[in-house]
Amino acid sequence: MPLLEIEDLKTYFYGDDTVVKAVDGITYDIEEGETVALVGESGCGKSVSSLSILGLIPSPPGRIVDGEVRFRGTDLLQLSASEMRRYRSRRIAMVFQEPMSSLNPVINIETQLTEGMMTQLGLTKRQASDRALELLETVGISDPERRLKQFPHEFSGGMRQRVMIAIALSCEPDLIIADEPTTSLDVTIQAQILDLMQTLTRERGMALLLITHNLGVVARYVERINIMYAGRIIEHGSSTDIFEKPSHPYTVGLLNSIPRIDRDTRSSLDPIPGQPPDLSRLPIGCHFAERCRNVIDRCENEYPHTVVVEPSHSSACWAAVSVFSDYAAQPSHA
Amino acid sequence: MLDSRSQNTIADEHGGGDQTVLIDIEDLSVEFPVGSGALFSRNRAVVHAVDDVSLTIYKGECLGLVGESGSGKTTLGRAILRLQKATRGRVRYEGEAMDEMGGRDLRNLRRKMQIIFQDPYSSLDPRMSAGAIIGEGMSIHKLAPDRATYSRRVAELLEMVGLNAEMARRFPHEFSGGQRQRIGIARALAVEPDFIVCDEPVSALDVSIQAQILSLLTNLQFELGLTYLFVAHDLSVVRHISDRVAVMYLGRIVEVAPSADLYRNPLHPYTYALISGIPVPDPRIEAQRERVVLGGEPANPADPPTGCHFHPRCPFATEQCVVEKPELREIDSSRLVSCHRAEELTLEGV
Amino acid sequence: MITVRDSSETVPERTPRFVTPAWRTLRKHPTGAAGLVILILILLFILSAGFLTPHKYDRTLSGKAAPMMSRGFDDELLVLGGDELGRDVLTRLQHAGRTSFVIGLAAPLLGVTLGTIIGIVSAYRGGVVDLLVQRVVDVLISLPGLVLAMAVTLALGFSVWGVIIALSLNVVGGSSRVVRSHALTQSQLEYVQAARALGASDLRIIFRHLLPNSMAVSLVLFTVGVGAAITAEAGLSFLGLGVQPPTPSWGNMLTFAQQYFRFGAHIAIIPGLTIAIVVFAINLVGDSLRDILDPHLRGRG
Amino acid sequence: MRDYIIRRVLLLVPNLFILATLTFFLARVLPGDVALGLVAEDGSIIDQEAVEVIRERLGLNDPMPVQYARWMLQLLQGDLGKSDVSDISVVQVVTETAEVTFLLAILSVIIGAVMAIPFGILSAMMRGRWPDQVIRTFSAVFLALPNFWLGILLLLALVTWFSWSPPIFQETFLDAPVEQFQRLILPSIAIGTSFAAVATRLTRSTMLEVLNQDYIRTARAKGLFPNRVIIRHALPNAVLPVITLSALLFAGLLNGAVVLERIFALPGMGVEIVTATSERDFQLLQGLVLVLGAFVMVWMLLIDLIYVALDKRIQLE
Repeated sequence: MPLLEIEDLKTYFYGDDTVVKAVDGITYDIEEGETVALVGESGCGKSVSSLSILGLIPSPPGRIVDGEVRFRGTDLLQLSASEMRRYRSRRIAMVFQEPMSSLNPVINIETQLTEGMMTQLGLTKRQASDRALELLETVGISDPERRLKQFPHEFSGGMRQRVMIAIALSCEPDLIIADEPTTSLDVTIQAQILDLMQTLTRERGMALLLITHNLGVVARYVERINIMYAGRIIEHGSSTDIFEKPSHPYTVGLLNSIPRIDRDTRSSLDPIPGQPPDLSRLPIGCHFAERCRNVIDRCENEYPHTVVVEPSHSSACWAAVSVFSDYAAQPSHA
Repeated sequence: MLDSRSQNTIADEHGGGDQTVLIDIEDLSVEFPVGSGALFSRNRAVVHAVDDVSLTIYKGECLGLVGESGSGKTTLGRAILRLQKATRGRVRYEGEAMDEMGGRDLRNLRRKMQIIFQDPYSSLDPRMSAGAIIGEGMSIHKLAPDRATYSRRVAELLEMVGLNAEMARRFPHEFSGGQRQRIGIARALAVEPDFIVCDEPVSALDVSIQAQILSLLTNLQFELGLTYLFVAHDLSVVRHISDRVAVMYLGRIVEVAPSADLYRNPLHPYTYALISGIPVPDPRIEAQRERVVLGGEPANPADPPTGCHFHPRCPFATEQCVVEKPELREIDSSRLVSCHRAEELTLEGV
Repeated sequence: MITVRDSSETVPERTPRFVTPAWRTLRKHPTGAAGLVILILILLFILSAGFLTPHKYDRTLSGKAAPMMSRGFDDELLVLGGDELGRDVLTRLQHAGRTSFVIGLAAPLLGVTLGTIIGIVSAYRGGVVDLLVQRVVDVLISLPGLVLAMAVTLALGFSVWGVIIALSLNVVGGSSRVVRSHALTQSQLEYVQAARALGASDLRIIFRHLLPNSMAVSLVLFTVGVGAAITAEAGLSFLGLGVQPPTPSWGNMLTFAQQYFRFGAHIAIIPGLTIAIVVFAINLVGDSLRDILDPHLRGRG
Repeated sequence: MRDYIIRRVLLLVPNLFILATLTFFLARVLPGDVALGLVAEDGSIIDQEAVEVIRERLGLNDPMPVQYARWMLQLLQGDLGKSDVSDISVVQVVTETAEVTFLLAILSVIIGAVMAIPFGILSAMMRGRWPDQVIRTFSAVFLALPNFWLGILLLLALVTWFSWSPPIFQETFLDAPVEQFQRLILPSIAIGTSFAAVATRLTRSTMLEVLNQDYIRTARAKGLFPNRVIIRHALPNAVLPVITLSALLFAGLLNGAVVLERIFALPGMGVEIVTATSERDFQLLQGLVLVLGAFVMVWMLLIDLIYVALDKRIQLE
């Protein structure tokens, strides 16, 4: 049994007279100890889907409309608020995008680090403080005794993200969800943080769900990738599948849009034209049809079924197979 | 300090033919006072946002300027346009010293030099229509003799950046981030500049939109014969648009090189770290890449390390690096680096 | 620093900023609409002074504090009763309203206009000018408005204009501070930098960019100011230091309320209630206006 | 942070200087000669000779700079001059009346905050539900009530229904704290409610804003009990702006005090100011305005310092 299974999850946001279908029926799973990525551009619903797992959607206006989130077989969506609370950080912990704003500015690091352990693990203040000290060392913060007494503003962005990681690790969860953990950090710090997360989760046998807009980051760290577009997962596969045999036109477009440090021609970028659709006025057919080069009549009228390209690789595109062959035919990718 | 004049003569390796200097920056420094107590403390603390920078920008090229936050790259870009007052040093535009210019001359020169901003939200006046935003430069410099010419020109510009002429009447909040960025580009182009500072124009955008804007900027450069200073924090973006790249760290230029050379064979350990910090979107290549993950954080610009600013994070630092500030020196005809050990190290790029 | 926004790349629905049909705005802000209706009714009431009742505001028609719906000496109907001198309260209320509204609108208009100009110039010029201007503003802010107003009306005379100028001074300090901090944020935004890069003069930046973008703030300050000015005028007049009898004002109608309360509670209740209703309605409109104009709620979605 | 505090305290000096200058000119630019007013007030015929005598006595015939220098010098020695009318020293008037006024203002702030913070938080937590609607309606209503009117109504209600009348006595707070408190409580409530109305709205909106912050999401993601999230994480951040508000509105509260003293017959500075104004006693008015202004400045400084102590973020700036 996978550690976490998400099935047909739908989270909508209700406005005055609009419904924003931020997450519109997504299905994926994570095995014990595995690193999985959820990739998509801003506004595609990837963060909303991760917040839905732990019931952290701001409600109102958000509401989980349908679907199941099974953690070792238990559907988290059916739990009462207090049962759900016990899963947070004890089973599933989160690391957020903005280390600047994710820590409480008026509470010291020690309290922010120990309170979770005291609540979830029933540790005494003393025990929790001792562990907090170890955790800070583990995440590579020097002089932890002094640092514990400090406040978030006394830490740099990278250091705060390390604190966030320490908080996430503190209750020894089975899964860590990292929502764009490095997006607001400098390039050289990004590498530090991602390496740190990878090492620590591997050592402890924790699963890691890495949510990011940067397909490049994913290549180095994850085993499986889910690509999201306009509220749905449009392609899923192993890292090699996605990078070498992309079978959805959006994935191909994304790959061609990434500026690559290892290519030097000045105009090797081949951007996707147009803009993503408005999530409150989604088309009936494929959400990507409007921007797609491989579009056929059917795409406009009917949302594509998931086509299994290979056993571990699927794509929600009517033309999945031909997309890949087109991609392979382009000399720059051969 | 290398005389910037001499850069003029060495320039030319990659472009073929003579290159004329468009902008010449000489020992430029920008300092900011820090701390509210600055008023009363005896030694006013200052941040050297830009610290004695000399740099040459050639006509028709795109010079990439790369650095992490706090490196002073944005301040340098603005100081060139005199949007930011320089503490010391000078900037010459086609040989004329800008700092000696006042009011009218400066305003005329501003027609020649424009800027595109990072934030597509705050860079457009929310109370003005797209047309008015684009046309403002034309009104200031009286470039349109009559209303009809003005509207026609606005329509042309909108189309030039990939928008529709009818969009002129819309307000910024009716556009998406990418479209706003296009309006910002049209605004800069309206006064027919020769030189544009692109201040992280794509870093707030999504990957697919980023690629659209990068392509647009590249095409415009060729069509209109523009010169760019392209400021970015990301070496991979810069690679796709720049002929030469300058790398900044804590207010100083640490390396300048033609694009291809810099990526293949970085000379400064910091450049090397920046390159290896960027993942290649290909798991096979990624698995084979050798890389260095820097320890530590960029230092506080208000209290920079002694000697070479980079020494506390540098895996190759020696005693000399702690004590002695490395000068930006010529390594070969087209490359400059400020590292004591540049010749001894062999750093592999991508 | 990289900033990635959570807003999607999609194009927002097309809704021109100031062209939204008025009725839609009103429907979306029912409380503001209610406030507006109350204000219009009250204005009509005030403007009908001289038509609605046959009485003069300064004529004694009955005994002290005649009760509501009572008859005067000549059998006139006093709908809201008589005041401490037996004058028709209803008629006085209408005439007093004129004074209150003239002062209530003029004082903040003057004050906010001045405050806006001072705030923007102070923010944009910065340096020594800003430092000095802000010290004076510090002082203005630390003086209790009513006390300052007393001193100033004393100087200018207890006339409507004296009160207007005195009360506008209260508004100048606070509004210039708010506008300054707003303009300071605005002037650091990139669109102002862009205008400078285009070669725009200081005046152009102030009048084409900073001023239009501060208008929303000033407008909200103005509505808040109207309520405050009406209350402050009432306070001054109540103390006998504002509009002088026999000219009625909602404030001076209350001056003798305490002594004559035993004869009829309406003397104390009616003028105060009127002020409260007017200020309440203005606040409702002001709140909705703030919602409509608040840049945080707009644009970025 | 030390620099910030020093800077903030030092700013008091130019501010007080400007305040003193302003009050000086406020009294001098007034048309209608001080002496004229004085003589007329006495009911005597305006006699040029008498006017001259008074002008001479008050030093009004000296050139403006001389008067200004004298005013400043006196101030530095803690001398606010003498009342033009009664010949009592202004400092004495201030010492006799300041306590009531300041206590009234401070008590109003406390009452206002005590009402506002819990209601504001409740309102935010129950957003859109009936307690929120009720609290918002009440705060909108109380915001519109002129506090002097509320004071009149309160007093009249007590007088009518309970035949109560405000105690009149001369002791200071230290001598008779209970009585003083009893005497001040009603006017403080009248003033405090309008402060509470503003503060409730502010607390509600900052609380809502705080509840949307990333760090609240972090706290919830840790699996903390909801009470802890609210009390430990949200509350301290939501209350900070209310503290600032109490500085901004303090001068306004003193307005209320001035009027309420009159209604409740309290021997405070407000009553003196009203009397001084109606008697055209410029010297006294000037002194009282100066003291009130200085008091507000000191209060604002204190609030600022408290804010700095509470909000750790400021320390670095």
